Amino acid sequence: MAQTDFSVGIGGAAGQGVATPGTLLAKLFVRRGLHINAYNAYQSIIRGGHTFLTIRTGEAPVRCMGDELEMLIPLNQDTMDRHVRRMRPGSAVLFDGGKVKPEGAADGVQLCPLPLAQLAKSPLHYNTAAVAAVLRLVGVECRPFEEMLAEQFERKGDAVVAENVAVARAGYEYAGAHFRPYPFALPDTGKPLAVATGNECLAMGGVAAGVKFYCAYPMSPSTGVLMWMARHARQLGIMVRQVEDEIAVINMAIGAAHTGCRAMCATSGGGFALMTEALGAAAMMEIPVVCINVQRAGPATGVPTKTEQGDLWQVLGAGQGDYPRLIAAPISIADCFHTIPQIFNLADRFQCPGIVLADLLESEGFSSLDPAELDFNPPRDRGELIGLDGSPVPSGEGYERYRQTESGVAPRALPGTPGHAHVVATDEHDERGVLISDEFTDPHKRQAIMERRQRKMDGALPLIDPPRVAGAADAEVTLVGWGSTWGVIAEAVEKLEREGIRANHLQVKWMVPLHVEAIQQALAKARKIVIVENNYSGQFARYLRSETGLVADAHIRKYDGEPFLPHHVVEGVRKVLAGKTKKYVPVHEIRV
Amino acid sequence: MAQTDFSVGIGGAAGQGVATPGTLLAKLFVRRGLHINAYNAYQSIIRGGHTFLTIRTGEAPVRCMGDELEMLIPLNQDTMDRHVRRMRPGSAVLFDGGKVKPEGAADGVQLCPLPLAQLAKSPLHYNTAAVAAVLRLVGVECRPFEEMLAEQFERKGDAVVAENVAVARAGYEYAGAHFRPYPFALPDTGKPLAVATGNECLAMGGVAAGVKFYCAYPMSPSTGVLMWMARHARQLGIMVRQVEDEIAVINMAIGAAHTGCRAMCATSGGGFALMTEALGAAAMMEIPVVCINVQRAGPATGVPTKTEQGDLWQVLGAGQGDYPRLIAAPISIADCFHTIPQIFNLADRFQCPGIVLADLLESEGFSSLDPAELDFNPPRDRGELIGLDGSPVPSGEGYERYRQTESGVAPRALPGTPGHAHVVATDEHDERGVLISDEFTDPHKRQAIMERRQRKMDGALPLIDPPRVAGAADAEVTLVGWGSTWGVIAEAVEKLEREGIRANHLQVKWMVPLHVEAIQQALAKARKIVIVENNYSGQFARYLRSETGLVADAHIRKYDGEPFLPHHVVEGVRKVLAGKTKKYVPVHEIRV
Amino acid sequence: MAGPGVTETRTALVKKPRRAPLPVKEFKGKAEPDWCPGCGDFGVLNALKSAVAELGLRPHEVLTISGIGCSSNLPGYINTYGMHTLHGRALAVASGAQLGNHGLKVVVTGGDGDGFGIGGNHFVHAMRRNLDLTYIVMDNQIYGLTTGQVSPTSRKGMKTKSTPHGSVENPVNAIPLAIVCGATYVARGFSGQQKHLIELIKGAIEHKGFAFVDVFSPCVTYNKENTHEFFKQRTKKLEEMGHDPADFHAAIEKGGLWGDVIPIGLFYRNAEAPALDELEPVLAEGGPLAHRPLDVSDENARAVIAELM
Amino acid sequence: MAGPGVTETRTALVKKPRRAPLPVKEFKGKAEPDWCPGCGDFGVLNALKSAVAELGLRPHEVLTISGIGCSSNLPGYINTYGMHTLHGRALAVASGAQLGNHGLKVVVTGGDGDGFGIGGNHFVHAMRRNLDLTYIVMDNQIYGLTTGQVSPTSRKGMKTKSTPHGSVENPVNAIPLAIVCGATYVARGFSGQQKHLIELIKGAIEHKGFAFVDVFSPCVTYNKENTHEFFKQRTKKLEEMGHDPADFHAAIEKGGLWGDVIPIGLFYRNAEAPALDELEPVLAEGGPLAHRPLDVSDENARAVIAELM
Ligand SMILES: Cc1ncc(C[n+]2csc(CCOP(=O)(O)OP(=O)(O)O)c2C)c(N)n1
Ligand SMILES: Cc1ncc(C[n+]2csc(CCOP(=O)(O)OP(=O)(O)O)c2C)c(N)n1
Ligand code: SF4
Ligand code: SF4
Ligand SMILES: [Mg+2]
Ligand SMILES: [Mg+2]
Repeated sequence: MAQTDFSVGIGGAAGQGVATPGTLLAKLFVRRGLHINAYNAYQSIIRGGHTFLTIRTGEAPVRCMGDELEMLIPLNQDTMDRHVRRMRPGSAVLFDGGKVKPEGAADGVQLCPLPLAQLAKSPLHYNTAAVAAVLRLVGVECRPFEEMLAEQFERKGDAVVAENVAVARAGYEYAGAHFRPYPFALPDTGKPLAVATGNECLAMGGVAAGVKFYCAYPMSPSTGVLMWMARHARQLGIMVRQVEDEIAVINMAIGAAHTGCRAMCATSGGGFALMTEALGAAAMMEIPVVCINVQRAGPATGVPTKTEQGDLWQVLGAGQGDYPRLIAAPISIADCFHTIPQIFNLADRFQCPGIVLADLLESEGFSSLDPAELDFNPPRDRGELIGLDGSPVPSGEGYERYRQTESGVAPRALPGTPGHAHVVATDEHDERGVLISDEFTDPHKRQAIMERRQRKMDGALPLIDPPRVAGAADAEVTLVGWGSTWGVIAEAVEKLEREGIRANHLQVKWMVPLHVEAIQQALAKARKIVIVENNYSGQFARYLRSETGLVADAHIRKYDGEPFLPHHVVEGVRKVLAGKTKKYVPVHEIRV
Repeated sequence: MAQTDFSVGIGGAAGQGVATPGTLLAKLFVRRGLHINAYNAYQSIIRGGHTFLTIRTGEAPVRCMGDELEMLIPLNQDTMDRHVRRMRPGSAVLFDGGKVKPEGAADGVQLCPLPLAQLAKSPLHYNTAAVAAVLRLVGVECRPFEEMLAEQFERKGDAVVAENVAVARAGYEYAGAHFRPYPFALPDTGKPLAVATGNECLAMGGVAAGVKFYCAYPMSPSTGVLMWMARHARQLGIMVRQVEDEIAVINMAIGAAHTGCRAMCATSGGGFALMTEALGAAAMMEIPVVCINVQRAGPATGVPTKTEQGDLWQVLGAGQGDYPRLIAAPISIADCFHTIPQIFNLADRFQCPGIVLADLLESEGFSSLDPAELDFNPPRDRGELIGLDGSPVPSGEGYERYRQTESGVAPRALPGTPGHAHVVATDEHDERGVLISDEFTDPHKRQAIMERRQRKMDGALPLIDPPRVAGAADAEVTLVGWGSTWGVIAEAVEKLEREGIRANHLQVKWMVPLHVEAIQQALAKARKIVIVENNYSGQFARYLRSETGLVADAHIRKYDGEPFLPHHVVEGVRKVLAGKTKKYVPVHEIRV
Repeated sequence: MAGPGVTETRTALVKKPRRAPLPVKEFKGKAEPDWCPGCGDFGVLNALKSAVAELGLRPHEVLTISGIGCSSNLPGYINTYGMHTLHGRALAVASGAQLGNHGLKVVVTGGDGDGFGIGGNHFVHAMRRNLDLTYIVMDNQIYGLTTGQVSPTSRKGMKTKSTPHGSVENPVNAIPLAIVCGATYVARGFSGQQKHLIELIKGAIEHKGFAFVDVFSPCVTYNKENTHEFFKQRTKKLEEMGHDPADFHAAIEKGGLWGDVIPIGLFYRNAEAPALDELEPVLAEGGPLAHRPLDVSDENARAVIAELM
Repeated sequence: MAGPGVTETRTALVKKPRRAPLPVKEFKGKAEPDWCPGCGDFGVLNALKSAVAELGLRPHEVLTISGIGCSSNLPGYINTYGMHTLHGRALAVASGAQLGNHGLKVVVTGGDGDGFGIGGNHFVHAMRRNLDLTYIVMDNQIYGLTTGQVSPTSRKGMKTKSTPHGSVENPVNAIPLAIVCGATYVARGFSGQQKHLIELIKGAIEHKGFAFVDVFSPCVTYNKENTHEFFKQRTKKLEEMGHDPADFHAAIEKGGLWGDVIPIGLFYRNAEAPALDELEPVLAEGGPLAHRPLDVSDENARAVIAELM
């Protein structure tokens, strides 16, 4: 039997609560052990405008929101008008029959008007009725939903629970009586999954890394990390602080990191810009600190609620001068979780800042996760530390914080450790931490120190998995992406395969250090390289060329604030293979 | 007759006043119509350490400080000890015989102890005696120096003048009586020149551009611009402000620029890091503003008084997202002057920020300038402006600040202009300036707006001179540099020629927009490309590769805080041609 | 000077005849406010529009500058020149704009986070310089646009999305802060008190020097503590409390009150202190900098070159 | 807790027996100060070394954090742990460090430009949080390291390299500012009054909460107005003026004086206000964060995952 692949889109004005039915459905799906991937195309606006949430589910892992909807739930007329024409025969449109009029639906699209005012006494319960109706149409029993409502309203007393359950049943029954269910039923795999947003994964990744100090200044689309951290601070023993600005954020994190805490912060591009000076300072003082930049559409304030991969050059050029830094772009929501402990281990080991380059697609999207994969005690490498509680403290005789070593790394004594007092400085300094800038400048020393610091990255590279090509070795076309586009490109590759176009796929996660040779080898035999990225100028393509000399044959780019859908990539590849273009920019179907 | 090429090095501890005799000699030279180039290797330290000023002079333009000294003036023993061994036969060492002992001088080096305590009553006059002695040795009459002293001390009265003149004469005569003059005499070309530091040139370039608003926060090595501006503010009618931090600096400059002023600011890498967010904002609001980043050795606070070309990637990646910006790296001290009006014209015309990437070598060095080339009223292009005083104001009916145009540029109405009220915003906005981020997001609009903004750079490129290869077309090796290294590379090319190695030279000034095709063509026939730059990671080489695909055959790099000397480049080329290395890093002779 | 802005000396300013008021609708902006229904910011927008209209200012004479936040969207909703700058940077941009063309009336608007959080340093320094700006903060004790995190004016104990167990920090006390920093007109309004607020804003715009108006402007969506009702019950006009705005120490004391009575009105005014543009000799004559010719006189060029020779 | 820093509750702190003083030479740093002969900063360095020595603190228990400036070179000259951070960022880094290991004594040192100029926002916010820090500003009314530009504390009219015709701005008045911002120990010293300064610094270090000590520390090279002599003639001890450091308004008033008499001493103290680390429940038990184990208990892991299912 074919695998289930079911997508539902819920749209309305901001403030209409698109998220509520979305969250309910997501939970119901994952509790059945179904995978999901969801994306909420929302806006800064508090009320009005147009937001649209897509949830896609199936037995197999779902890597992106996909191209098509099996079900549309327009909460207002505007959503109906924008989207109904895109619904294919066999799909269904579920709406408040008393409020929204369907017009322009294709033949074979089932129109399902729910008489919400009849089914529920209060508009507060409309979502409940609608969700129940969805369940009926996808052949899922109502009981799990009733249980969920019971959990949710437990604290409000039996009457409230009963009322909600009654509305659910009414919606369920009405749908059974009046609408035609889909020809398939959503299965229950028997292995319940978890669901989380990318922001939650980043926060939980911090927990898994052992973060003890988190500070931030709110900035969409990274604020979710702060809010998760704040909610769990006391339970998990994490110091969480919102402070005056992003400059304070990064500097406080550096201060806490210097005392020995694993310290983390998150922001978006504008806040990151303000942190760049301090990241260089962390590198100079050799203090490991992790900073997450959740990219949104720029430049400047830009489009705060829209996605983009537009900050690669910003992080590559963050701060003056050359200094060692780690930069990783997680390739999925789940990878947001795993990337944090990974980068902390490297940052601790090489005593330098780590930058995580996520984006709104990941941070505000949500995905199913296998709970078994959420390892909250992954391997932790603190690097060479002196004075960490419990560890034996040497005498300190002759201790040099910045000793010249082959690896470039020297042991880091934590403040408070007897016998190891030293100064860490943002001015250039010698082995003991004494300034050479003010005291006495010596070009030979300076040269050796620069080389030592930079040398650290040589040690980091072998600890990072090299990117590998997925798919057929003899593909006609190799799609290259970085960071969050992994899922959509992977799906595009499958779609192309179905169209008879053999494609394979290289996704790069670690920007610095970059596996130059591995990438060169991986792409050496590629017949046509097409780089896919969510920005205007081809930031990754240009960076890849700068480091590896690889010149792509063509590019697929998007910079309209919305993420790629698989068919954008497919169409781009088709155009490229047909020789029609070397740069394809898809036109986004208005969903928002 | 061979051209004069005379270099003198003056060294001592900070606070010993190395600069005073340096400035006097520089003025004396340029007043004779001789060219000069000077570099002061100094330190943050206020007292102590080691500073060393090199002045080189000759009839022909002097492009860098050169490799050799004809004269050494050690003001303390430390300087003597460090430098005397590097003096060649035929050179001279002039020093305070009562204080400094010469040791280790090669045969043929003339030792010239001056009995300063006898020649001058007060140590305040030691410099006067020493300068006079130099003049005697280089066959220059004393009178112009006496006149200079008279000018300098005029305000202090005749007695002081007389005292100084007497000391000068004593030094002059003592040198005549006891030391052997050089076998040449410094000529007087009869065409007096001017002398200025790069910082002064940047400031005066601002004046020539018509800057009306200058603000800054002090930061070495850019503070000279602020100090020059502050001194001349009232005379020239320029608003000069020192404000609370660099974030305020750039934002105030943007505010002033928006009202119609040409507004400028200068800083170094750390301050620039703090400005990056606002530069993106200027691009988004489409306000022309010019920001100078005078690079110093990084990362972080780094070595504040040492030079480096380490901020190229910082300016390329300044701020989140893709946006149009102009980036120029002046290739000499004189070019610092000319670059400012050039970039203002482009910034005004294309309504975007302009970034000037100078460095300490230029900013703190000084050079002779032909006064005729200091055009304070160069062509000025304000771009399309509405409401500038005196210009006729259209009705404003249907005015759209951000109209979609072919060039990407739409006329800019200045605040205060009747009928044209509009909002400029850092959020994405439509033609009228109305936010599309909060109001209503439309991916198609967003895409078109991004394309319009970026399109502006297409118009800028043809207005910029493409870089050209200087020297033999059939050279064995092509040296490629950028920014401040023009002079030292040009001289290295000549030195190589003398050694029988045919080299030519491409110096790139404009980083953005980059003349990709012109550079590709210029280098298409190059037999061996060697990129010379003053940083660790080859920031320009990597950028050049990212934009043009050109891969250099070898690199000459330096990141010890000191600038290249011609022989560093020559040695590097020799090693590269001999196949000994693909990356040559010279070891700086300790001069500092 | 025929430029759009005209230099006015303090005397001229004081003597200037009152202009005829304009209809408020002249100030209707290009976009409709997208604030939540009931948001306090509507009241501030209306008061500002009324104030400029009543003062007879014409739209092109006013430059409204904001940062980023719900409140900072204001320039889009008023028909004047506007700049919607970066989060926290409105006062810095405004400082440059005011000095660039000191003939403009520069009004700065924004939120408590924008002004006292990330923008705190510009706030402190713009005040000590006594720049001729009107600064209106829509103080809702919360970060509205980012959906409800703690703000520098959130009271201790307040539960927000970033302090779910209650904030443990003392708030910034903006009024005493402004007074000791050197603002020369320091007032507080409540968006629920339109007439009073209009007068405070008019006074601020007419004041030559830094005029700060902190306005309680409730966020109905994310601040459930400091509501319209909360302020309605507590705010009391200083004019009714016998307060003398010339009394520095009393102003600080009154500014620190926060309890059953929270004073609104004019806390402090110093009409004598010269504004920065009055002290800056470069502005003494020649009109707004923005409209001066760029040419360098031969005399000046020669003088500058002479120094180098 | 066997960690190098130990959590101390307010009571424990107060009850803690006085430690035997250490010899001052124990605090001699790795480098010799490179300050100009006669620089006021020597006196501040000596006073700080004496203060920590007299309090019996051991070098490894103290973390001295500075920004960038002549004065900010101090950490290199004292044998404690040190961080020589970025210009203006010392207080932010220190805030993180103090919360990261609240068993350390964190002393922040720097200049007037560093602290009140570029660092102004951190200054304002660190004080309202009442972080347990000692903040010593070597206030020379000038930018020393960058060779003599105007500073936020330069007096109006002062000629500097960036204001060659005299500054036209009012200076920041740090003492009243600190008081209204919420600092709980606010003092001013003079580097020429060693004993007095040592006592002020000792008091600051022993104070639980934000202790600010503004120190007149003349720059002999670039400030020819506010010289040692200038301060010697004008400074007068508050202790001799009958000032009560509990009196908020008197403290602000005294802090504003600048003339023939310029008060030094303890302006204001509030010994009752809890410091941030005392208010933060996460620190209530378990010792310094920096030394807590990173492992996540199964219970916590399960609870977090359960929320997602
Ligand atoms: C540098 C930067 N950091 C953070 C943000 C995100 N941000 C936008 S508005 C805002 C705070 C809004 O609060 P406030 O200024 O009080 O305005 P309100 O929305 O409450 O009116 C923040 C943190 C940003 N735009 N830029
Ligand atoms: C971001 C940044 N801007 C500017 C500077 C340059 N800078 C170094 S120290 C300093 C000011 C020094 O003044 P102050 O803090 O008063 O210390 P002082 O030297 O007088 O002791 C400045 C502007 C810098 N290092 N970093
Ligand atoms: S979120 Fe709050 S501040 Fe923002 S518009 Fe709504 S009510 Fe106003
Ligand atoms: S320049 Fe001034 S502050 Fe700096 S060391 Fe010298 S005297 Fe002290
Ligand atoms: Mg607010
Ligand atoms: Mg100072």
